[in-house]
Amino acid sequence: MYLAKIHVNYKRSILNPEAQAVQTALLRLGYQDVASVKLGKYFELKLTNAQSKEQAAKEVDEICDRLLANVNMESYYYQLEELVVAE
Amino acid sequence: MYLAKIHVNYKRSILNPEAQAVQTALLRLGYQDVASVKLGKYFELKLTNAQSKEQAAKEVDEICDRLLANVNMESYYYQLEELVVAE
Amino acid sequence: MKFAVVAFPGSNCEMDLVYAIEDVVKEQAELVPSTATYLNDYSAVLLPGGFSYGDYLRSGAIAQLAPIMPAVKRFAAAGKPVLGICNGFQILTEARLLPGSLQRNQESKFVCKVADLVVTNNQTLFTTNYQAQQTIQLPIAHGDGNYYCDPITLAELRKNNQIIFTYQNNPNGSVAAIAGISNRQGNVLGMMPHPERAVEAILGSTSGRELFSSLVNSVRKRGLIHE
Amino acid sequence: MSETAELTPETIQTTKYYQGLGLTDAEYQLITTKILQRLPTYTEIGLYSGMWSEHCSYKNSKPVLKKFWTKAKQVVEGPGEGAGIIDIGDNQGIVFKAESHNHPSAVEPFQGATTGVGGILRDIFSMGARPIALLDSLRFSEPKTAHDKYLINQIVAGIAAYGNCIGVPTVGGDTAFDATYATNPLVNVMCVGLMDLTNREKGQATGVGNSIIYVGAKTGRDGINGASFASAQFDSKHKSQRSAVQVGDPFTEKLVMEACLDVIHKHQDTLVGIQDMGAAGLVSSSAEMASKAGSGMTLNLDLVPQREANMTAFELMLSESQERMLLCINAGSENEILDLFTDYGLTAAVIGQVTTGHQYQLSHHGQIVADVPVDSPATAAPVYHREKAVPEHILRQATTQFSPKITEPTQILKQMLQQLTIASKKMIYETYDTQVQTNTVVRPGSDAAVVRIRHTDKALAMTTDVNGRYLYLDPYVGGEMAVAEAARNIVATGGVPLGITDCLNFGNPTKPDQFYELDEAVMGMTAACKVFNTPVISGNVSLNNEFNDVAIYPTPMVGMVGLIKGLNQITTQDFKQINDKVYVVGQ
Ligand SMILES: Nc1ncnc2c1ncn2[C@@H]1O[C@H](COP(=O)(O)OP(=O)(O)O)[C@@H](O)[C@H]1O
Repeated sequence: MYLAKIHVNYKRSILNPEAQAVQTALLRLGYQDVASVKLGKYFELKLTNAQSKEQAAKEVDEICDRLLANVNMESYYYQLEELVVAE
Repeated sequence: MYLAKIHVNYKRSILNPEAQAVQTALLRLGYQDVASVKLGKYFELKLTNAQSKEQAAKEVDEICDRLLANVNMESYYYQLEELVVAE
Repeated sequence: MKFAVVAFPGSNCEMDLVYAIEDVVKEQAELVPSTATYLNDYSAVLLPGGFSYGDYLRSGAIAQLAPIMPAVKRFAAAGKPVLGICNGFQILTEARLLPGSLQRNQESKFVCKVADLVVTNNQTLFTTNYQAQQTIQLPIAHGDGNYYCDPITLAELRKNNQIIFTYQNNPNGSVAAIAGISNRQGNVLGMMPHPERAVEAILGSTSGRELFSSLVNSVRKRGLIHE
Repeated sequence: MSETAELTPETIQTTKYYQGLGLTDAEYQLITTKILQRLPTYTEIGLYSGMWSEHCSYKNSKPVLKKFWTKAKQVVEGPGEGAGIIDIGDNQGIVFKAESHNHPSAVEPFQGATTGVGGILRDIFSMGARPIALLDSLRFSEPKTAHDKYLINQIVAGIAAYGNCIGVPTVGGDTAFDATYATNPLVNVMCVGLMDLTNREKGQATGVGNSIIYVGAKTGRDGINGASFASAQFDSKHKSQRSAVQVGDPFTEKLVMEACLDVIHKHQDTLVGIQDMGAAGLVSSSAEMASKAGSGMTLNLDLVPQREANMTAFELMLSESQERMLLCINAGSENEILDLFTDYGLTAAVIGQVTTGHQYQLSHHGQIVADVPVDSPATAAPVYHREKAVPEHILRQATTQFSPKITEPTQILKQMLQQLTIASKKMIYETYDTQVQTNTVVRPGSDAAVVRIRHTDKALAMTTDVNGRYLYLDPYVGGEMAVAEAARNIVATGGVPLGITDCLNFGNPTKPDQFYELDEAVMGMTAACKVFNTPVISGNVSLNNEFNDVAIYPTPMVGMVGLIKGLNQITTQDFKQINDKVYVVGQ
């Protein structure tokens, strides 16, 4: 069993209106020293069947490309952890 | 200058309809082995003025409590990295 | 002629489209579930507004993986008309049938009002009954209507006359005030405003009628019809 | 919760654990000596605490609600079911009701508001009607502090998020600002539905052997004991009340709605009864369905679809997870119905049966965890006749009229128009989808909203109104004025008033001066309702709107619907042409 920890973020060149809204709100609250705000999504998926780390990685790549990220605007990276399940 | 990497996630027991929708979609696409899906937010803030790690941590806690996390439903954790700025 | 109106779980404007077509445009319209895989019996395919799959993750992201979508892509590839309205537009961009994407409105809020639009291209299947540069009023109602594409894509859209509608007063932060675009071939149109909400005077505007009548005329003229 | 699951009946008694659940010593005694004649189990005490809360039992307001005028020619179904029904001719009925979500919204404004919308929608479609319009009646403090703004923004965003997603237009409402609502905002949502009168449904479970089917979202630990929470008053000390957060999922609700309407329209021969799981969740829906039918019922809680592991019977029965319905289906037709829900992508399960006798029995992990007379949770709650005393501030009221000296009328006019309560509410209603379903003829910004009935020449006018300040000064007259204002709005739009729903937002009924406000207001409303021929067909009570012992202004929101007989009779507020004459009508 593998645990995939996936971060999906806007690509650098793309303006994220939600991150901007957060920054504006922080300014309004008086946090002038917040120089930049990035906002992305964080997923944790548990994969029960993958037999190897490679297989798990292949599956996660596919899932990200098809669903979790819009690769027009977003990029992703992830870590895979093997979970040892006590019987 | 400090970089705060903040994860905001739903507390246990709180329904996350979005994560549920993602899991159902993955099932429909044939990824039967995805046993669970968690979905949260990930922020990166750059703080320009904090003089020490403690000060930065205090500020980040405050920002999370006031804006980034809804403490009724969400919990957060973060890492702080000192950024060395080349002059 | 017969329109297919694809209903995804969470769509909520599909009946509004059916009524507009049957009661006002006086053509046939059928609801097609998103689990169907076949669209050959129809002359045009419409993807309605709403919140398909709750718009969770990203608007349109889950819907673009629905079983009907390969058929929609084949339909579009055959040069036949596909129209996505609001959530339908979001689904078309997620499915890459149209370039760019629709982000959260600049003000972060849902906005529902009547918008003044300019018909910037009246030479498409969908717009021949409008005058060039005509100003029309159509209702908008969306939270993620902020159209984004990179500068290269924008230049291409301009070069190929793919920008079909623009806002006079940009309500959501869209690049170049874009309200609707087509694909390069001109047979796939995505737009945030709701023409089906503007087909009866009693509801405030009739500017949407010409869009449907243009479509009917074009289909008949070009022999794309399946009776 | 897991330690408390072990609480024995004796411990509950000696530690007075029930008090923490909102039951008084006398109520506990009623259960032990009269109803059960033994000590209740942990699960049983949970059932009573939920069902005997004010929210579910109306124990403090029943005697007052009896005073409402509810019977008129046009009424098909009065108060008692999920919502009332009014006949509008041509075999069509309209169903409407309002619901308050004040306490949840004070704690968690976005989700409090979304789940308020979700709850009222379920009340309407469980009657067999398709929801065609929502209205929201909001009371806030003027946005002075960051917290005021947070409450306003989040509550409005929550209403928008749910209504827009599910595709029911929010066509109207009213908003007023006053410091009295600073820590206790009012969030009242009204829904109007349209039905064929042949599709009338009841929330009942009859026919021994018929199945009880659970439908919709799985049960989690959300909002356990929310009903008693909604009925309790707030103070700054009890932060622990913050545990009752439920999350709204409008997408699931949309599926539940379409699937339930499908069952009601196309599988009527198999459907015996249907009810939503609202306050006090599974216990309230199941016990009410059985009690109304005079049947016994048994539920096997192991069969309840669960989102979380190791839930106790107490938690399963009292969870207020959203987007759930309970159906009673003829024995033998279960699979037909279960398959239908599966096709909609929904969870559904048979969890129990209608039984002979009059016991309400729950089993969990092979043990009977509750076995009580079926009527006792739903109808045996004590009814309190509270004392009534004229409030101090009314006794001390000045006898002279306040008459402002106006030297510069233009400037005063400008100042008045700047008052938030008077100013345009565009900022709010432009975030609501007002047009989906393409029937909205008059959108927000005029008097009443107008929604036409497709394929007929008829339309409905609808509005919500009340001015809490008037009621504070004179609850009887203020109550009359709330109904009268609503009627004026309907008439000004071309409609004939048909009936009202209400949300009675008041303070603490055990305080005589606050009970006075409630009682007088209802009598005033009743007097006006008779004059306008608008019976009360449904409503909702929200008491204990107090913070640190100070109550809000008495604020009985009135939601009125009227019928416009021809589309050409619709009138709007704006001036039409230069040289048109302007008349002032009335006193
Ligand atoms: N919370 C709200 N939601 C939707 N519409 C609202 C809301 N508040 C006010 N409105 C709309 O704004 C208009 C004016 O409201 P209000 O100022 O309360 O009216 P009036 O003073 O005429 O009773 C009405 O059309 C009403 O429906």
